[in-house]
Amino acid sequence: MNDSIVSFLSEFAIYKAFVASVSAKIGFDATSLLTFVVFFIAVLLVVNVMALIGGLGTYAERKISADLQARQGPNRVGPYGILQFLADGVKMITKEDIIPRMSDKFLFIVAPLLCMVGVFATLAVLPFASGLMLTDLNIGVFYMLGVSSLVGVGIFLGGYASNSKWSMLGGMRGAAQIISYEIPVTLSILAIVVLSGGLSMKTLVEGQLGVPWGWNIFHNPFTFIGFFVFFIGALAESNRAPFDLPEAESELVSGYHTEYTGMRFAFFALAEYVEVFVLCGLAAALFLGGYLVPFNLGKGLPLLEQFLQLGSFVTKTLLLYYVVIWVRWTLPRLRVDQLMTLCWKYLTPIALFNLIGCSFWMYFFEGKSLWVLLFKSGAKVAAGHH
Amino acid sequence: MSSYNLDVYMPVAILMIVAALLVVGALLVGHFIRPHNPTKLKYDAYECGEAPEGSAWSHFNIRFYVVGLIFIIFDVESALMFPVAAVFKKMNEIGRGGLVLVEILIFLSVLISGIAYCWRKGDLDWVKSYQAPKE
Amino acid sequence: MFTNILFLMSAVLTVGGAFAVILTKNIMHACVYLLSSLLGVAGLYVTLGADFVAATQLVVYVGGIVILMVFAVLLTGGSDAQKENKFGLSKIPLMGNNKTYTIAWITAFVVFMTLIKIISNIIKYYKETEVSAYTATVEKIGMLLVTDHVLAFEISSVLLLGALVGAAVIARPRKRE
Amino acid sequence: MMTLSSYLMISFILFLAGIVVMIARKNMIAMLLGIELILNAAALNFVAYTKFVNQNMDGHIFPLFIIVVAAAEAAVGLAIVIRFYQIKETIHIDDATQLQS
Repeated sequence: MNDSIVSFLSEFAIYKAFVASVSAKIGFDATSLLTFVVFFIAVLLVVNVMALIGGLGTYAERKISADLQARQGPNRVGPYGILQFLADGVKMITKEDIIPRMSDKFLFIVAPLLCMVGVFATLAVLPFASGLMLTDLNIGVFYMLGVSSLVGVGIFLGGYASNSKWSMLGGMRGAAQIISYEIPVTLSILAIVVLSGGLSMKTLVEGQLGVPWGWNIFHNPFTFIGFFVFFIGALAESNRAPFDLPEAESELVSGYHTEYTGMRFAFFALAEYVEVFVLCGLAAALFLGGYLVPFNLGKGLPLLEQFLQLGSFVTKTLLLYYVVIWVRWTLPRLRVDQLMTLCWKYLTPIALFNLIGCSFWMYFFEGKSLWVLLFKSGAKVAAGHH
Repeated sequence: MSSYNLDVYMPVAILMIVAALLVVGALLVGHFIRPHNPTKLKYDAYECGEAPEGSAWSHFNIRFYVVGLIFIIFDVESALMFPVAAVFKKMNEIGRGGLVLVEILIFLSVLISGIAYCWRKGDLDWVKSYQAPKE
Repeated sequence: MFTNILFLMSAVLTVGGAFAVILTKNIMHACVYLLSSLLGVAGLYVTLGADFVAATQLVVYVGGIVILMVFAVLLTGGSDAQKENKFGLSKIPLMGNNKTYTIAWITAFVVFMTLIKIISNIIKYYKETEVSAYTATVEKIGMLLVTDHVLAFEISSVLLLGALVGAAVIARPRKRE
Repeated sequence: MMTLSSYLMISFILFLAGIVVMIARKNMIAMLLGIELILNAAALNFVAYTKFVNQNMDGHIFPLFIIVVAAAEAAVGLAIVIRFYQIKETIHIDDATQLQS
């Protein structure tokens, strides 16, 4: 059931006609060549949109934090300061690129590369809309976990390579925080996989209903707690908000990327903002019904349906993005030991409890959601979710 | 030669290559635009102003290794649990859900006893202030 | 067509990473090259249609074991080698000098000769069978893990428990007198 | 290009690289790196045979358990190396001569 954006496009007559005409023109059958071209254009589109979102993330962060503190954010560059991130980009490119003398030159260069590859590779599986997702691997969520663990290695090497005590400590703490918070995130994803019975993103999203009471978050009490465990874990995994100890300005002088200047620092920052978007997207897809539109509006016409689904996915993700930025300016930063105790003594046991709870729920109620059991069991026999 | 269609993985490969090219490209573009006047001071590690002394690779607390250890054990556990969790719904529909439930419970209880042991023995609590290992 | 390109890329990454692990003098670089070699092997699993094993390789090896290795390198004094041991004899450098490398290459050559003998028979008697189309493996692995290989599944949790407890006991900073 | 022999060649090279790394290095952690390479070579062979010879899924289950055992082994091995370093201040293999530290 592996379909992707290409198989979605090939359902349209126009695309088939186009393929036929091209293959006629260049002799041999051009489907595989055209799949590559379509994939390449789709990837370039997604990467540019993500870079834009990363840039706008910094702008949004400044504007929202200003709004929370009743002051005005950047408003000089462009209307309402919207072009601020472009100005930052230009500044980043033209700043001098310094590699500290004592540092390990090879690792200094590889670290941002690992971070960027780790974050951008997860975009292949993010479910923007039922047809518009780049590819629907049937190991979707598990692939995402595997690739996003590259970021932890990248951050650690970034800290280790720049050979200053501050960045060393920052890199070490950053890696320890990322890998320890990956456990609650993985266990809450497992709970959702138990309920929807499949690893590919499409089955995880289609297992829910468009209407809010059909979402996974209200499926049963365990997934309700699971959403908050996932969200806290996602916050900690992208070094955000109350858990941004590795780059704690006051103590570690911006932690692991102290020594990075100019463009290299921009990669770490871009990777972080895109990772926040990807994790918010994952939370929206797994718990808040992803791209499903309430009452499946626009069922008939495919193009309208795709845009509605894309809109529903992006609004949910941006709402979570707003919460992430909002949390950053309201909660104080955690100390290292509070950070670790929160993870190992509170989040992991709760996540394990949720997983066992979901398995029992799956067995006793055959995976039917709370709403179906309470309201629909009597009158209409609801066949699970479909 | 093989009727093997792996086009589903094409975006993964393209994304990784495009990310790498983005990094290398931006650095190359910047290389020509950027000023380049290395002064000795500029190239030292940043020590809030003082001159850096000694290499940074000093002793580290063993706590970090215990965290990595517990992480990898639970990572492997989740790697094994994913296929079983993915199949639970299908097995439940054909009436064998109880068997899978029991297997999952045994698997999890053994690992929960592991983390309970580490909790009890105090491996999980993080030392407040940074002390070098006592011995 | 894309499969061959993917195969070539992952093969180059694997073999290049493996040789780089041999040639580097710095242990941290060796860990990074091991990481690239393991990524290549994950790519090879994908070309072989084993998508779940490729994802497990990514999650466990690349996300877990390499981080453990890097932590261990840091906890044992980074990548600067010690020259003298307590008897004052100058030790063979940590990352090996020409003498150890020659011995290594000789053993590798001996093993190479024996294995070539075995592999040449395999390749001679292997008939090209029809290659099956690409199918999803997660459900099949899940079904097998739950039905036929239940014992292995449960015993591996006991194995993980043993590894966890053992390594935790060893790595605990002892309050020695 | 993707035949069984090419996969055997690659796992063969990985196996040899693992042997050379283990023998040429005196650093304990470098030896553990060699072990990881050899384990990967073995797992690669299993998966290659599943695709080219017979299609039953045992060829996928066994590499899964190879990875599980390799993770457990790496965890314990590195714990021993770190404990050895804390006692003897060195991770040179020639100093690990007595059984009792």
